[in-house]
Amino acid sequence: MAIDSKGARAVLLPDATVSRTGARLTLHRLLHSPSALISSGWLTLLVLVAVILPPLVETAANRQDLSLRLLPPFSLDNGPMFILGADGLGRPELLQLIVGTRTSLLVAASAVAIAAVIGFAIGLISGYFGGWVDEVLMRIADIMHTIPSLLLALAVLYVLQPSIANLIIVLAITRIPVYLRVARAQALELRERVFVESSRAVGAGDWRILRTDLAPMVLPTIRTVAMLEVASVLLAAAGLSFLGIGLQRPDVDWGMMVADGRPYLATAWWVTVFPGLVIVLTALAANLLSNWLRAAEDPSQAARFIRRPRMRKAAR
Amino acid sequence: MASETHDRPDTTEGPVLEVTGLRKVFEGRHGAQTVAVAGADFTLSAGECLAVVGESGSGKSTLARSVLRLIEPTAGSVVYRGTDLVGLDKRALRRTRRHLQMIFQDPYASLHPRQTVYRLISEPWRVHRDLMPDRPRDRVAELLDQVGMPASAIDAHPAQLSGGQRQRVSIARALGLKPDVLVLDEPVSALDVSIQAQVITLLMELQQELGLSYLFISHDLALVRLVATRVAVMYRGEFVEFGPTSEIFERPQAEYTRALLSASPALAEFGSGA
Amino acid sequence: MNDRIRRFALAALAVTSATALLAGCAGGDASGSEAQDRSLRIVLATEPVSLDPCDTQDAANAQILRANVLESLTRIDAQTGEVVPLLAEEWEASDDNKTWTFTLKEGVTFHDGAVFDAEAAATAVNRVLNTDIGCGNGTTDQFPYPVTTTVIDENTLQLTSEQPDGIFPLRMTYIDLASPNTPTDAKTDDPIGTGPFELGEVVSGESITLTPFADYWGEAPEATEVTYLYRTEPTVRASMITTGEADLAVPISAADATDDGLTKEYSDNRVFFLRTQTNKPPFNDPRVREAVHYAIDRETIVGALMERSGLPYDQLVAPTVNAYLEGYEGPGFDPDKATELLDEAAADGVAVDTTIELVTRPDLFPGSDEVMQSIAQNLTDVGFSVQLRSLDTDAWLQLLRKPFPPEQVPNIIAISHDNISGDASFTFPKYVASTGTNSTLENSEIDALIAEAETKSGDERAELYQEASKLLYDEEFTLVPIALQTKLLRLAPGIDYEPNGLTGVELRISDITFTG
Amino acid sequence: MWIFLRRRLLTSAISLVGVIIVVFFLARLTGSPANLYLPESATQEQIDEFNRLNGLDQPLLVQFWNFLVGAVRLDFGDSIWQRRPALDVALAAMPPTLTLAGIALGLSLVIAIIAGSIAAVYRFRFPDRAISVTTLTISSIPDFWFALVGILVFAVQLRLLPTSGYSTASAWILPTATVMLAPIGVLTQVVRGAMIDALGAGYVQNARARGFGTARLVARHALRNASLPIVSVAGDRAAGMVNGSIIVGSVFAFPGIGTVILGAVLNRDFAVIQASVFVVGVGVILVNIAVDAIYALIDPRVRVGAGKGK
Repeated sequence: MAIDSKGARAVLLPDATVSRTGARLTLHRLLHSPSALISSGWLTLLVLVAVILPPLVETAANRQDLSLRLLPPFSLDNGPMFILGADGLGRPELLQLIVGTRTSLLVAASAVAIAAVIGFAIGLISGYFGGWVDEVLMRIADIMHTIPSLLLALAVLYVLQPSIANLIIVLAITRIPVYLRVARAQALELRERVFVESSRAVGAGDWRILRTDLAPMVLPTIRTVAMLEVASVLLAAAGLSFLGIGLQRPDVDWGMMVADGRPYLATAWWVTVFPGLVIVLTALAANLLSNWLRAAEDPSQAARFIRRPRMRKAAR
Repeated sequence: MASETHDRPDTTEGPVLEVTGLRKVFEGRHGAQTVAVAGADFTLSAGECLAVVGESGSGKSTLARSVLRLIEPTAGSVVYRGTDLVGLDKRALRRTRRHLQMIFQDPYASLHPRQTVYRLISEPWRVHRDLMPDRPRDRVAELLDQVGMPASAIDAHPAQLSGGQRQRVSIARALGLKPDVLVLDEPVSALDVSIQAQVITLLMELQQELGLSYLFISHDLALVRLVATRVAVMYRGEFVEFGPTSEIFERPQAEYTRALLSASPALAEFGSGA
Repeated sequence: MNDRIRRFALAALAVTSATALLAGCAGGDASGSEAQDRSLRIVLATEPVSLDPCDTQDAANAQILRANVLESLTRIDAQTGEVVPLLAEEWEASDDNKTWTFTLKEGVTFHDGAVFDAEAAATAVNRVLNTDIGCGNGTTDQFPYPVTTTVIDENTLQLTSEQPDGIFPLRMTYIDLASPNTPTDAKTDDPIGTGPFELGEVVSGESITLTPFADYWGEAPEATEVTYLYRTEPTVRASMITTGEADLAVPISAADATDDGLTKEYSDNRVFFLRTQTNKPPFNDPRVREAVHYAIDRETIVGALMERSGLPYDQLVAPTVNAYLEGYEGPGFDPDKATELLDEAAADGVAVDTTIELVTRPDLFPGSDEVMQSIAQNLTDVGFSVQLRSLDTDAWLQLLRKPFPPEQVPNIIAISHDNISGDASFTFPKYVASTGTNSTLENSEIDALIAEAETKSGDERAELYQEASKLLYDEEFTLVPIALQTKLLRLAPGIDYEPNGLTGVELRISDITFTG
Repeated sequence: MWIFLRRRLLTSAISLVGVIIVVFFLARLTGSPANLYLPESATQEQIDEFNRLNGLDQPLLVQFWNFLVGAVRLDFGDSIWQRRPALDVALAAMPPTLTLAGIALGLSLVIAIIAGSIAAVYRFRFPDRAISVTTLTISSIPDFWFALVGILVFAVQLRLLPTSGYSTASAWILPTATVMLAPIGVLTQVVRGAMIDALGAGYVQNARARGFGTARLVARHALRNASLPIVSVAGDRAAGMVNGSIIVGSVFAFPGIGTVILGAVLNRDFAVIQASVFVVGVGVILVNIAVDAIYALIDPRVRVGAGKGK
């Protein structure tokens, strides 16, 4: 047998075609999943609406006209903005929804982002360093997990004033433990991996290992969880509105619209059903997208999207 | 077959690495202690390939990691060209350790799955900034060529590479730091047999080209006979036999070594073939 | 508008006589219906916080025990507003209105068998007024002056107020008399009174059951058992009538009202008004306060949003309260006038563009959030810079009560105030007098009128309060009345009950009849 | 095992102490019960008197010390409103809460296991998609909205169920369904994922090769293997059900701990807030320990302690 040290030169595996970059690959996969495509389409639409429309319609949205109180939907008699009817103060439901979209998305996205970043960072550190650092951080996480979010919400909103920013703070604080646990569990497992040892062998310090080795591995999971959490946060914000400690007028979000419309559940269904429907659709879209992301990240399911000629099992 | 290598003359210019009384004891849950390395003494000269053989669980890998202080030794010293690694603070350790690099057993696990080959090989330079070449990409291509990889692999992810290719990338990554000593922890045992030979050949070529010293950890006696200048036989954390390769294979002293040799069908085959 | 109020009051009276008739008939064939199990299920908004006989004044605690389990020396006739005897047969005042002598009803026993006599009554009164157990009844609000008790004989009790008190018998409606066996050093969960019902099973968080008291001194009510349930959501309460889970739901929200005659309105003399912060700019200028009056479109807001639960209103007290000004009409809705007044004030250097907070709380009354949003829009429309703040009740109370922190943003606070007893002394000293804990006003003329009224009784007293009202409405504009509130309750078919001014605190089972 | 348990209890106790300390100060940030307890027109003197009677006039640290001294003996003080030991108030609410959470979680698990298994077996095909979309939609409904609409539809329109209450079995249906909304989506997804992994495992494939039917395969082999992640997520959800029960309590008048906490927070009944959080905390700890124990039971390979990080 001829041993040629350069023997491997020609045998790069067939799918080593590296021309397809990550982003394009994702797009390609997306196009092959109708539910993910529709979900991201819906979310994109919402973002566009939230960014573009509210400044244009805000005044009209908040204009009360008691003569149009509880105007039923699907009639153009009072102009297209009343197509979804009017609420208890005669404000156009459609425009309220549009303004609410901005608030709801802002609240959900910011709360999720803040919680994810903090939980991710603390979880990584906790899991990687272990020992007393981990003990302390996990005990703090336990504490945050056990404190009733209602009490926290009331305390924050009592000391500070109810505002979008404070609502975001409350929601973010209560959701941190979710990411913290996920990140910690992964870091705990990852720090034992050989590639971490390999990094240490080439001289990388702890922070560098955290940054370049662990973070990129945990990030996809955090991203998946974050999408899932968008739904939870939307629902949590709505729950706070229901209990009367959410946002305050003139700010408006979807949850508040549902909560405000509850006296009319039996008489004017549209006041709660439209915002409720938007919450459900958005939460569903976020959930589906999260599922899809998870599947796309998971090598055992990724086959579905990239159609490899064959699957290789890690030799162990 | 390049079967003469084990007779390669000793090119010692004084030891590169001196390991004295190296000991590693693991603390169990209830104060129970497991002695993984009972106290290893050896020197490694420039250009030499010292093999440590033994069954799995004999403490070879712990020894390899203790030498690099990837795990903290319980006692002993590891002196690299006059510097004892054991006493160094983190920063100095990292600076010194770049001269001693390690190749891990499982190339599927030792390469970060989300980094490209370029990133993997250039990463060490980001730690040791003084080693960062002016044109890192060219240097990575050079290193790839040196380990027998096509330049086109530079943007590949490990998942797109075969086991042998990955191990080559690991080697290139270590070479990028211009080390004197490579600690090879079962570098080919995770690979297909045909690929094993390619990688071993590469390692031996590199040793000659670059004058590297190898601490070669293996359970594969045939391989050890092929590559090593000296052999240490390890059993339950202790060196039971230590000497030049030919001596160990031809006149094994310790009972354990004999048992080990007779239990190796590959070696019997190899021996008969020679 | 006044017409509507009068009509409302007349309707209440007309219904009264009908109720009396019905009650009479029902009483007649009570024996015949005894075989039937006439149990009642009443759904309330909240569970009583306390079952102690001395905490029954708090609206949350009141509807179950008062008049059913516990009785007082006197009671208010819901229809006439007069104070009439209950456990007292009659009473007599000394010339200086300080000493009041009550003659007690005979043959009355408590549920635990204790005999009701002057000694027992004195013990009960003292438990409420002279112990340190923190009674909700008998606060300085209700009893501004210390009271001492003297037992004259078995059936005569003398009560002495430290200061002259023209409405002492009215104040006695606040004291529910508990059995002398009730502990006097601690609160109790076992209220033992003289009423037609005894406290039955209490399942915390779920229900309270009342069972008839066999030895009741008066006429036995029709119901043989009463179960109280609690549901926070108004919609749920109303739904329970529809589904037959309850026979009476109180209160329900306007959105759940039906027009089948089973939804009934009642007033607890409650007025919804706004209080401007008279002690702070820009509200220290009367023109700015007057502008607030003109800015709010009461007719539209109350008509559209409060529907059957309110009437647009111009005064601080309900028509049955003695400070009510017959024929008075307020400034009315005139946004142009409001803007004009603001411009005028601004021209004189008043900072009318200061941001003011419009303070409310979510549970002020059902639907109050929407009403407040409408008011905020009205105020903004005439040129105020308004920020609506819906606060937690605790935070709201801190802004309502003195002391007002100097750094506080000028505000307009929404208040819903009831005055069941019909005497202005339960409203004016608190909200109008400069010493009032909830008052931002300082007007020595009004203060003097109120102080004088406190010592008088009858028409004299009423006139003094009415004079104070006039000054308040025509010169000060501090308080901005919005609506006379009515509450709604819903009955199941087969149940009849005519609510009255006291229903909010006293739901007499004896007034409930079975028609089915 | 016992050492593990001891350690576990110790660290849990530390968390619990931390929680009640945080809650102590957090609650006091929300004001004082004096305003709410006294009539609207109460004077400052009356408020001061109330605070003195209830020990709220003392410096915060003194109050805190008194609280700690009591808490050590499990004495959280008396409820200001109910005038009985706060711990009794909290404990009385636990049986309904635990029953509701138990039933809801059990049912969610049954549904999730059936739906998730079907989805895993037919993965990427129609049943999988239908199940995913359905369960996720269910989990995306705001719970209070579902509760109110549920009452209108099932109680008022159809007259099938009572609106509220908890003394009859049928009254539990809507509250249970409401509490089940949130966990069902996650649990189904977890079951599905775990089952896909388990079905792909070597020995299951062997079994399949030996001719085991899919249903038997799923029930006997895959499920057992998939149970670890399911148990851990279910445990997490069990802890989260307290929050759900606040909504259920407020809509259906369900007398659970959620209702108690809501009432105590709104009324500033500090002692009850503290006792309730303590009781909930103990509950969460017990659930977590139970999860670990179940772990060990299901899979002896899992060395307790090295397992799930808590």
